[in-house]
Amino acid sequence: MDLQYNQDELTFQQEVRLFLKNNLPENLSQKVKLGLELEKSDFDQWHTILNTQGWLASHWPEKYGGTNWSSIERHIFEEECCFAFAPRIIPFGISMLAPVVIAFGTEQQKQHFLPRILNGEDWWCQGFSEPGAGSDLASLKTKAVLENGEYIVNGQKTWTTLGQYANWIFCLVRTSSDGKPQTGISFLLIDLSSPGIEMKPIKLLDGSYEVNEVFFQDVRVPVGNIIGEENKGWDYAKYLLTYERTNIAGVGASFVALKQLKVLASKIKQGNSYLIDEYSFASKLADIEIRLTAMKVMNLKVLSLVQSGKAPGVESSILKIKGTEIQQQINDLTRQAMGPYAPTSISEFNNDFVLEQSNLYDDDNSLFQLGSKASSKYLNNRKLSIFGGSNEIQKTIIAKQLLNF
Amino acid sequence: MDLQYNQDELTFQQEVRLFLKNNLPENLSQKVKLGLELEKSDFDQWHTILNTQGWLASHWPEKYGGTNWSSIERHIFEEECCFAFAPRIIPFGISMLAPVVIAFGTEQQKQHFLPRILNGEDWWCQGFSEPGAGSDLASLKTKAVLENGEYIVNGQKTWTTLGQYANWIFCLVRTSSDGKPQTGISFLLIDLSSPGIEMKPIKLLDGSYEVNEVFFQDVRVPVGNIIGEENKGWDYAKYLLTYERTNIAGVGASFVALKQLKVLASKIKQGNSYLIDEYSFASKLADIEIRLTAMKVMNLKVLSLVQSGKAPGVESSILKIKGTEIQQQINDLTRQAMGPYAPTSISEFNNDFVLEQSNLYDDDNSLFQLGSKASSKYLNNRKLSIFGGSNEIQKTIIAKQLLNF
Amino acid sequence: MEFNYSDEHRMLGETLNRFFAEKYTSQLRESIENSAQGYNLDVWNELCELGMLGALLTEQQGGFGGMGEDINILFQELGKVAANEPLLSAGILGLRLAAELKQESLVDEIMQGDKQITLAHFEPESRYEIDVIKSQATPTEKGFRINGKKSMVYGAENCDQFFISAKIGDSKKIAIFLIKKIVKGLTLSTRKLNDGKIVSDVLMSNIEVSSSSLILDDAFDILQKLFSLACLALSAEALGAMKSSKNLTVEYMKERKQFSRPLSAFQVIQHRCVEMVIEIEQLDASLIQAANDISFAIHSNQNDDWKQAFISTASAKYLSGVTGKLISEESVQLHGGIGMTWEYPLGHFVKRIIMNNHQFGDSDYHLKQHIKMLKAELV
Amino acid sequence: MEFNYSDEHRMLGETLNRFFAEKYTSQLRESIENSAQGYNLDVWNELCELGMLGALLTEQQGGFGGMGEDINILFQELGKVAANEPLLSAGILGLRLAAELKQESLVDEIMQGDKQITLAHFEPESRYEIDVIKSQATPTEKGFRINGKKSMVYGAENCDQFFISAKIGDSKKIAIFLIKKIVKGLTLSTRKLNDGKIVSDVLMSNIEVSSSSLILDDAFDILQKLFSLACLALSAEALGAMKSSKNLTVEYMKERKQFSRPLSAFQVIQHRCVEMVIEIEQLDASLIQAANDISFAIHSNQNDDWKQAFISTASAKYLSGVTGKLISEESVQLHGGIGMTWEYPLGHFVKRIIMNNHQFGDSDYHLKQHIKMLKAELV
Repeated sequence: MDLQYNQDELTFQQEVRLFLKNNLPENLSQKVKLGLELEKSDFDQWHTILNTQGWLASHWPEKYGGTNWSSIERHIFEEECCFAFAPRIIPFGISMLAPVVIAFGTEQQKQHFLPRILNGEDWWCQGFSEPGAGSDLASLKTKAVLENGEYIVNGQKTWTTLGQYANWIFCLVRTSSDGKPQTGISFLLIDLSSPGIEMKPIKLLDGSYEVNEVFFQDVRVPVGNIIGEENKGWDYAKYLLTYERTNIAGVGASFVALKQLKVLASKIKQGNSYLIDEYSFASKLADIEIRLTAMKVMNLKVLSLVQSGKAPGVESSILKIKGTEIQQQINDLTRQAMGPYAPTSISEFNNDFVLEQSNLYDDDNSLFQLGSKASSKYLNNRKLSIFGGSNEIQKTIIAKQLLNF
Repeated sequence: MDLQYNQDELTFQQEVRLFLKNNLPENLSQKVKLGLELEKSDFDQWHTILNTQGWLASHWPEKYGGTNWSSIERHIFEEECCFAFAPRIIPFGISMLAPVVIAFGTEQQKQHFLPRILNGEDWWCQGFSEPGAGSDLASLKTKAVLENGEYIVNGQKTWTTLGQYANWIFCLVRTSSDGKPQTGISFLLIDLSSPGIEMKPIKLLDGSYEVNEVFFQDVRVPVGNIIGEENKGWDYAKYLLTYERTNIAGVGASFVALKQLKVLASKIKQGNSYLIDEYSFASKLADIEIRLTAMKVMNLKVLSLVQSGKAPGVESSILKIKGTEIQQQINDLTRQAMGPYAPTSISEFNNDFVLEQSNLYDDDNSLFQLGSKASSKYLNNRKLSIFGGSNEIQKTIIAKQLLNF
Repeated sequence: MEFNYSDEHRMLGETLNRFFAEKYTSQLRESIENSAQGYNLDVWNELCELGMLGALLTEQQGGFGGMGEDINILFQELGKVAANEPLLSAGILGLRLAAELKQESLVDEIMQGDKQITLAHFEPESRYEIDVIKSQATPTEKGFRINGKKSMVYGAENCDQFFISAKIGDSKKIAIFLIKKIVKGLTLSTRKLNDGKIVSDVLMSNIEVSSSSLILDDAFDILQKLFSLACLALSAEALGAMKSSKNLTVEYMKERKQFSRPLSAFQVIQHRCVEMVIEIEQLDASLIQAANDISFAIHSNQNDDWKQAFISTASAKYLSGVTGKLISEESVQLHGGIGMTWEYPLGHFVKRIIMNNHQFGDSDYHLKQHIKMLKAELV
Repeated sequence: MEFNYSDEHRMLGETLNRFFAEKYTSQLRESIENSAQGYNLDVWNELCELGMLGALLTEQQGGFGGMGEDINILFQELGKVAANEPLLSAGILGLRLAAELKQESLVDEIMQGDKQITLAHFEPESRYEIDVIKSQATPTEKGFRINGKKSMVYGAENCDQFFISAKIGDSKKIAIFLIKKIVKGLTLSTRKLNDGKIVSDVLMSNIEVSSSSLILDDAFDILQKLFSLACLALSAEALGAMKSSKNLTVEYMKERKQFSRPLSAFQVIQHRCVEMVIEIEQLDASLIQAANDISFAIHSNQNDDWKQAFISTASAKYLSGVTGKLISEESVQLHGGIGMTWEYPLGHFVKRIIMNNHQFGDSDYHLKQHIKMLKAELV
């Protein structure tokens, strides 16, 4: 048992740091640091830089353009990216669809889609959830009927994150209503420029737009766009959901957010002292830090499982629950830190103006800025415990699989 | 809306205070104050004093020896008794059985049993729970078969509080197994001196003895000892459980315990300052005080319902949940207050020795005493949220009755 | 002891309930989101015409209420629809303060709906402390020259005049001035909030005012009492919004099916809804106590009674923060995705609940106040 | 990075697990409740014969372990059966301290099971503060005269000698003396605890000792490091007991039926059991970190590494208090009545968990330590 990185791991860490120092554009890291919204072009820019280095899809097999990093090395890479305020890698193509294509796709699908994911030609989004289905995915109703070598798709998907940037969507659709609900589902790739598709934004309670509804009316999809076998889509989706969830806890991002909060709390005046001197505040901060440090170790434990060839099962569910709880607690405490400034609205501010501030925390205007972000982020991130399989569903899974209840 | 007592209520309060000042023996109030165990003779002494004054069974109809106090007056009486460290009135005969006898008993049962409850000839205990039944009361198995004018009772009851002091027990027994489980239950009064009864103490995790198992083997009970009709016992038990639950929250007792805790915290040294100066401790204390004050008002609201002739329904469940939570929190915080002294065992100490201490909190020995009580009480009072219908059962009741879930 | 509300109080609640239920459609809310004032002018005018501002003043002050119960009832109804009308900023901080400061003619003008005023008090470094005030009023020949900065003044843009607090010369006392909005040296920097309300920074740079602008040279006591009314109002408004959130959640649990059963059939959902109900009951009780103690103190005007009222309002504000966080987060979580959307009404309640905790002291602040008073009592 | 335990560590855990599982019958526990020592002498002797005390010392000190991992593994196994054997009081506070103080001959005697010693340090007013020590050692011609009072010394009655802490003359340094139990002026006042262990007050009234009794005149650093081992041990022991509590609860939920279904079929029970599992996982992780940091600091013996180890053990002790309260209370609540009884094993685990929180600092104390270090880091 030794939680310290060994010499090889430290060397790798240095390599990643150097790369980030030389290649991560400051306009991107500044935006991330200030919690500003990133646009499509920002993500594209970063993806391209990583792809040039060969590090965009680090977990893919080497023959398709991946690395052969160990799971510890992948962890180090992710951690360093967080510490350097790099944009996150958008997972829909790289971490969600690609593993499914690699495992179950035809050679033609692999040749066609994988390079386009890497070079940014395709931006994928996910079409799993439906209105009224929620965490009960298997009850989905969007139908695909095979007619003359084409599936005719009718129905509606929802909570499609960043669908506004996408040109392709991977969907679960019902191709049969025989047997158990899970058995009649297929996994379909759909070109969003096909006639009959409408993408409608959903405004969230904090005023932000990031999820969408997608409507399908008689959309024609070539039969070659199905993954694997018809009616086996549920298996592929399960594979997707359990695959590559080692970063699900968001440990690195939480450490960064906590660090920012600490600095903030040591700068916010409270009468003649500082917020950090208030025991009520400091105790919540310390409690989070202690739990986050424990979660780091829980995460390492899962990594070591993966390293030794085991697929994480309920461990992912535990990390998902704890990870989202901690992120939400940090968001909540950041909002509290802002005190009277917390209610400021996001819409009034100008990104460029914020970026001009030389020191983030030095004047009231930047306090306003952070306050704005803090309460929007608090509200927005209530989603973390709902989406991706609600924390309640995760608990039920753990009860069944781990406790045999 | 006016939460202050009016002039009549204040006059009544003065009357109660004067009575307690003149009639509550100091040996009893001292024991209560120090949290020592009371014996049967202590309870009997106090019951006799109250009965002489005509205040023992204040909620009974006047013709049986009750008062005609309003529910506010009853509340004032209970509150003042707590503040004066009077022993509690043992409820089994006076508040549990008697209302059932008065509502559903024969004239003969009333004439026989009620006076004996008042004058202390009979000490009642309760025989409802059974091993394996828990909060699912209706699944009880103890059987009573009618044979020649006598019920032959076989089975086992458990969690019978203070059964060691009792000479009578009121039981729910199964007299029929037709229909729904609730419909075949009868309400039987059993003389504990009958052959075939064994009362066995249950040692609790803190080392205390207060609950018992009761075994019935071919116990013969005269048919005249049944309350009301055969197989209607469930209705009577429900009446018993909803009757007279206005004091369920234990507000008065909690205020007293909190007050003691505050004094304790202002006396316990913590390096060069006192425990009360620790924000972590003070904040928990303040939180409890705030919730307890709110519960006082919730309790008054129920009293005012009762005053206007309405029977409290889910309100009792809410008070039960909140009341036990707060008592447990006070016990928990008292234990925490004791710091390193908390683990001391109860068995080593001598009651007389404690009573000799002139000032409760002035020396280490009394700290030991309190520490002892504090952690035993913490452990022992985990029962509060389990017994009397677990808090989980109460929540399910509220969901069904109030929310129509 | 009398636990029921008087007929007048019951009527006040019912009138407001009917009024707001009718007015607060989703169109109205959309119009408010896009309005300059941050609320609906017609609704406000009708409220004034209905005489509802009178509920904020005692009979002596020319109203028909002004007690703890009036504020509790009025603001709970506001909260139940998450209304944006400025009954706190223009009502309590403007009208009621004017009455406390015995500005009768100003009170008349406001009551007639002719003008709005508010109080600009807190500053960038105050956070939630009443007495951390750095604005300076320097005596001049004609009156005073005022410099300073006031933060997060709700609805300032809608006012004609402000009460502002400042310290005169070296004095440690907090004085109150009445100043015009349009005056040389005063700048408003205004933004819109998450819930559509507007808020301003007020910069005062060498404002010259006459000596008659000084209304009171030592206003701490008045402010402390006024802020306890404000705390009660904010807690009551949050409670109203919590009740609506809880009701929406309970109803949605019955409608919405998952795994072929309504969510309300799941035991975890049942218990979590019940926990919401219980915590709301507890907060309701805490507010009844605070309202009662405020009324008692207003009647007696004894220091000890006001002290008790401060303890009770601190308790209520603390509990409204803690309970509000629970109710908001649980309501959204139990709703699932739909609870995250702008279109569904839950979000408005959630925002009101959470944001009220950030005005006049959050739960940490008020718990600390409670602890101070608890310790003072033990000495 | 290597996440798996070495073969030696795995064997240590397995050996102890088998040993305790076999020994700790209900009869053994009953015999301990009635024993004068507060533990079982045979079990203790066998543990010594098995060489288990060697796990508490580093190789340099004559043992085969003594690292964070050894303590974590050893004490978790102790906790899993709620064993009473004095591996903390006689092991860490006696043997390990003797080794840290380089008392080789003492170490040998203890290792052979010939004698027990422990440390009497905390005093009535210390609560959990290491440095609140008022015991006085006054220099005399022959040595020292010691006065003072030590509180809650676990297992004192079983020892032949004590390390005691005192301040010499006006010095602020904490010195350590080695004194005999049977000596004029020393009185033990001993009582039994809830869990059968024994604890004593040690009164020192004009005890005369020779100058060779003074072992170290400035022992703060050694004590601080020793106490971080003690905190790890107590947290690990509590964690072991939590795992057993949780397992008992999970099994009972499957067996016990209510309303014709096993309790494990109720969703509320499922989620609450899962929450216990998750919190235990989290604590386990926290202890792995603390053990790792302690081992690292022992190896490097750098101040910065010890500082990190103190932070990690404070974190772990804090979390073990908070988690322990949850696990104890939930285990009892989910069991219902049976969980309240003496006969059912749950109670022993619950008492061990709760009472460990009251030694060497409770969760509030350790959170405060964490905050101090967190703030120091920010400056």
